[in-house]
Amino acid sequence: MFKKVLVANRGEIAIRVMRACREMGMGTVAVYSEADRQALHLRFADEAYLIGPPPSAESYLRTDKIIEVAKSSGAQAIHPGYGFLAENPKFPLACQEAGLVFIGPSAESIRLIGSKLTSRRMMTEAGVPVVPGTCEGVGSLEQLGDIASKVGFPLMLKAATGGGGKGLRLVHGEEELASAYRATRSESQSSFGDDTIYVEKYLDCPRHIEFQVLADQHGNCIHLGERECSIQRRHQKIIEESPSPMMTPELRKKMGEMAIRAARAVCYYSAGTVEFLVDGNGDFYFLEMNTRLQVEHPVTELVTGIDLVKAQLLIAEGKPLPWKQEDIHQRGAAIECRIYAEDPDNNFLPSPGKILGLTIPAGPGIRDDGGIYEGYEVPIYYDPLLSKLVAWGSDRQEAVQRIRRALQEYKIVGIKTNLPFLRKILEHKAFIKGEIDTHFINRHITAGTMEEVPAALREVAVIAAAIHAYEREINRTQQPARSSQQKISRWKEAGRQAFLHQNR
Amino acid sequence: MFKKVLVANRGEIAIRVMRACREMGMGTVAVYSEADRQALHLRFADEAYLIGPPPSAESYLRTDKIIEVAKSSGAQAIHPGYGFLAENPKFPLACQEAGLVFIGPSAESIRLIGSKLTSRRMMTEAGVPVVPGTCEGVGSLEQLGDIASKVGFPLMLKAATGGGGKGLRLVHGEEELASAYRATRSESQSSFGDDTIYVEKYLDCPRHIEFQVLADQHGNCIHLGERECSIQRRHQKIIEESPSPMMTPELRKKMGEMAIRAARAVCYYSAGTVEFLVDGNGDFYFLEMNTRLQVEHPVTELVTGIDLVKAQLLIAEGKPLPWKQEDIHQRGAAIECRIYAEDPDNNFLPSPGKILGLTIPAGPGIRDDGGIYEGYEVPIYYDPLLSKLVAWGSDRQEAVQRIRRALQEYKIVGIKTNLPFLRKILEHKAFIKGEIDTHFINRHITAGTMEEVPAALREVAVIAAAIHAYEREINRTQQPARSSQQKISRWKEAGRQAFLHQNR
Amino acid sequence: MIFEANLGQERYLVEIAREGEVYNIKIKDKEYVADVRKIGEALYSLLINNHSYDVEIRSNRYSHSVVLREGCFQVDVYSQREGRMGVSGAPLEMLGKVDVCSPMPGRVVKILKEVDEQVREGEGVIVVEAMKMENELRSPKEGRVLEIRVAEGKAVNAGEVLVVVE
Amino acid sequence: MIFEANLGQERYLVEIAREGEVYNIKIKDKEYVADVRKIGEALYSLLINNHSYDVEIRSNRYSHSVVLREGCFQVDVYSQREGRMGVSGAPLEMLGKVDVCSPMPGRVVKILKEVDEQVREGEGVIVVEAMKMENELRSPKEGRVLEIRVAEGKAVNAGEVLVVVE
Repeated sequence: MFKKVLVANRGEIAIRVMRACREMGMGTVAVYSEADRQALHLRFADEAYLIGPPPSAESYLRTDKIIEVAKSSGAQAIHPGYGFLAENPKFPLACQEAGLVFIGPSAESIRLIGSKLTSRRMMTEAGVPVVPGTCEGVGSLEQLGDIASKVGFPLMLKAATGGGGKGLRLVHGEEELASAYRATRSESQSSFGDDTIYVEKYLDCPRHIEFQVLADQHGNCIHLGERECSIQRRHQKIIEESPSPMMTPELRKKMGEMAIRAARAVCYYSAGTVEFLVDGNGDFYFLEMNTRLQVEHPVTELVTGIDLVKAQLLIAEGKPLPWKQEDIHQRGAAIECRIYAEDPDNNFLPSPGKILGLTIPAGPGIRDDGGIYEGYEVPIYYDPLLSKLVAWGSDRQEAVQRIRRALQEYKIVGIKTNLPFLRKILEHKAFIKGEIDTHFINRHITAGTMEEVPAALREVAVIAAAIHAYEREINRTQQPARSSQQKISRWKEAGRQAFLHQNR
Repeated sequence: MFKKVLVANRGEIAIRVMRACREMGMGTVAVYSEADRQALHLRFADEAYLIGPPPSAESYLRTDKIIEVAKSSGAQAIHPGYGFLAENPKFPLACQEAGLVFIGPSAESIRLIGSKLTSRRMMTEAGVPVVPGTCEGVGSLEQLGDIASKVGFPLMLKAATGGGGKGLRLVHGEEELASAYRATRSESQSSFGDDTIYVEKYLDCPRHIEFQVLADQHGNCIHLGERECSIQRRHQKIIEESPSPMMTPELRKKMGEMAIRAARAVCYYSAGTVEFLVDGNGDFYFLEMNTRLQVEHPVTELVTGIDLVKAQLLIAEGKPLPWKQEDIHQRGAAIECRIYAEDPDNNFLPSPGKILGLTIPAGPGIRDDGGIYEGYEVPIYYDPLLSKLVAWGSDRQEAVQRIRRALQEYKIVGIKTNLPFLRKILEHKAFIKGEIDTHFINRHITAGTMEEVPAALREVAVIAAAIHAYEREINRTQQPARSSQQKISRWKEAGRQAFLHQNR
Repeated sequence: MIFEANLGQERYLVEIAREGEVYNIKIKDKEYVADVRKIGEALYSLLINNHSYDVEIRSNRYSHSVVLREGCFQVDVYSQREGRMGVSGAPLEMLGKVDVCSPMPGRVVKILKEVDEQVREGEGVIVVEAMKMENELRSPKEGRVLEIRVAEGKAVNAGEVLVVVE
Repeated sequence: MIFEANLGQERYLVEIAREGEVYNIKIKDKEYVADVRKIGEALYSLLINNHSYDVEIRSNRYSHSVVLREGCFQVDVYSQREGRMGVSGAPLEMLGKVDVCSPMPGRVVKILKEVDEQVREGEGVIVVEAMKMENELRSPKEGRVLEIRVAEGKAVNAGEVLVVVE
């Protein structure tokens, strides 16, 4: 068993990983940037080392410094979390050279999967259905025309080395083809340093369904069922659930087998995720594989009862998987909401700043994986994910009821968050019925969070604001006469504090 | 379905019940005493009504006021939580008269079970083994002598109408019999207004194992497995778990059947708990039945996946149980720790006061059912239970590891709590092995929490205290020169606040 | 004391009197009794006619941001005197020059318009990166770019004026 | 600056110097570097030689209560001057009269001793009820009850002297 593990990440996922380490009796080492001296992951760890200035390129992406800290602190293994170095094939190699264990798959698996054309080819060879399109780079506009006439419109042009919603374009018809070809290649070159692009058929309103796989270094591989991640905004998942409301046992068996086949095709070990798009006919297509722990892994944990980070640790230690496929059972349903520091009433602009008040929901069926605390200042340099709220219920209805209840309890005072936006989605009839696909938000949800509120509640808001104004008015007129001896009502104190706040 | 439910309780259990109501779409009505204007259960509810001064006899025990509030607010049903009016047979009758539904069993079931002699007789008739002893009141000292010679020493003298650890005495031998007889009768008279006492054999180091039952108003009754509650201090449970580490499937089946038989014997419906003592031979004896939701119900919820409060609501609405016995499956293991405002380093004296800082643990497998918040002042009038921390794991080992991890994360600043004492129990080898009985704490755990700490940690404490003293010293000598323009270091600010705090 | 409050398109007249810890409120001819306690920084427990609300309130001059369990409300409140003086109503600044400010600290990634260029209402004028996201800031009105105060790559503070539209 | 600290039976000499945000500490010939941030009321984040501790510290004159994840420590700290003056060591008050104080607000349920009665160390002298619990308060030393300042049934505050033992 590892005695000490370095977590090369920050925020909620660093804490998530450290919790698993601590439960298993392993020491934890944090790394932090100058912006993160007061971050929760540092406070949470047994040891913490400064690795550089705030920008991630100078700190959380500095392979050399992180490995240096691991060695000097005596850590035996490094967990990369997600993001940052998690899917960089050079990082496991550097760990290996330094005699450290990388908690994740092999560099080779990451490399194979990281190249979209290679992985499309390998999946096709392995018999895993991929989204129809090309498995080679498009050589010229003429060639693209030929391909387009076979694939049909609408189609997607994608950068072969792309990711994160960059370097892709939807083409509706022949007339858009030439300009999209040029634009995608140029964006691909400038974003990823490679102008290879390829073609995929555009699936209309697909569902995003992914399978969690676990594989050890001895050739054992199982899947832990699916997650549905169709609720996305700008290609960003915000609500995920397991099981998918559209799943049948037969389809699960078929897709699960394909997910295992995909993992085996790249000799995968550790926890990984195989993403599929599913169309209206129930046909599914391999989209990509994520060679790391996913943000949304908790919904699978709640439904299967398996701690995925502990599984990663076991696998990295070279132990065989303690489960066979028949040991995996889904129980009930789980839903996760990602809570971001962003303003849904103002075009979802990021909202860093100090958290003045924090009430985290709790009680039956609720799990919160967070990285913040009251008094914490959310820095401007990193991803705006504050926390993940997850609910388990004996069925989907109860999970939805619980997460709605919990979203009402959640209070983050001082910065703007997407909580009201999440509430709105969770209250939508189509969501409650499970009628979701990747266009759900565009189709059903408007950004503003104020409309459709009962008149009585609006009056409450007006009364609260008016009382606040009343006290400030009283306070202002009485100010000259105020002395420290005077008894100040609680509200007046409040008014004054609010006043001080705006003048800061 | 009820549209609105009044919760006749406070603290964590009131919030627990309201969470279930809210998830089911029911409105919630709180009642509160003058000491509880800022209590969390009031903030949590949709509506809140003042029912009297701080002492419970003038507020939370005022049946008349509570029923008046229920009627005027339009609530259709009342949930009593535990404690207060939960096991008072007059309360369901009063509800009935007022046209309100009592969320719990019938008045008659409560009455039958509330009398220890009656319930011992009924259980014996139903074939449920009771702790050997008498089922009639002891008429005289002479009669007691005869009984004692049959039952054997040590034995327990108990008040027939007793409860809560009062009105009972352990008698080791004949020489103690006379004085114990007089003392128990007199205490029983003064505490419960009735001097009837009876005899029970004293079981040496038994385990406390209880079964959760659910019964509807249509004659269906199932059990949800056991909880082990052997970790007690002064007859007060502090750590509970499910399943019991000593349980076998055969014994579970046998005891579960007896629990159902016990519930049927008193025509029970709603959620209830049948408590047994189990001796070293695996023989078990009915101890008593609790005709309400138990403090420790969450461990059963985590293991079975069933929400007991929602089940109570369904049953109270007259619906049939949606589960048969074969639908109930235990999965993994759960452990609960009760977090009290009391000082383990000072004879467990209660520690009311203001909560200056609060960090509630979260993450995988952790559930917190609490009734406090940062800034809340724990009042002196009520039970010192602040919160219940519960952990689920795929097996007992993981549940223990998780709750230990969570206990380390729990921070309650400003008042003393039993957190260090709980940590100590959870780290004890005998506990980890599951070798527990009701004498565990007396045998293994000393109250003080300071001993056996590694020297390095002691040095950390010394360094922290010395830096604190250093800053106060610097601060004190520089005080005359201080001006508002001066930049004050974070620590100095801290020092000054601490200084202000002690002078308050 | 009488206040005028605006919430969205609605206008309210609110009359408030305090007796001890209790406020008596008249609004649209309905009467309310409110009991208020401060629970934390900007957080209050309100009992209004025995209905319980946990409310977060933050104010900036007239503008109050009120957060209830059900959502966030922007309420502008003016004392009667201010109300009569016409401070309320359509924001005055919309009529002349408008500043496009950065709502958060970040870094300018791209400037989308040049000085003197025409912009439509809601059209993007500048892109600021913060928290790993590129955020397009838009012109709140139709007009002409009068001034660009920053350069691409520059770090900006929250509230800093980036572009002026006329 | 040099301090003397007592933790349980152990005595420490601690030398502290601050450079900016960092403290250099010598204790038992070992050297530590500590970086300290205030996180909340009485809550600090300490990095001591890169080990991370969340520490709650509360002080009352010499007495410091330090809460770490692993437990709670009572540390008495004296500046060198105070240390030399013999403030540390066995509590002086144990030698003369001792007050039995109520550690919490509550109500006196029972007085177990009379004036002039002898008490052993650790023997209960009075019972105070708080939070539904009856709590026996004990004499911290052997001696004689000198004074009883309260009556049964009376409400008492935290810190109030209930009984004096000599």
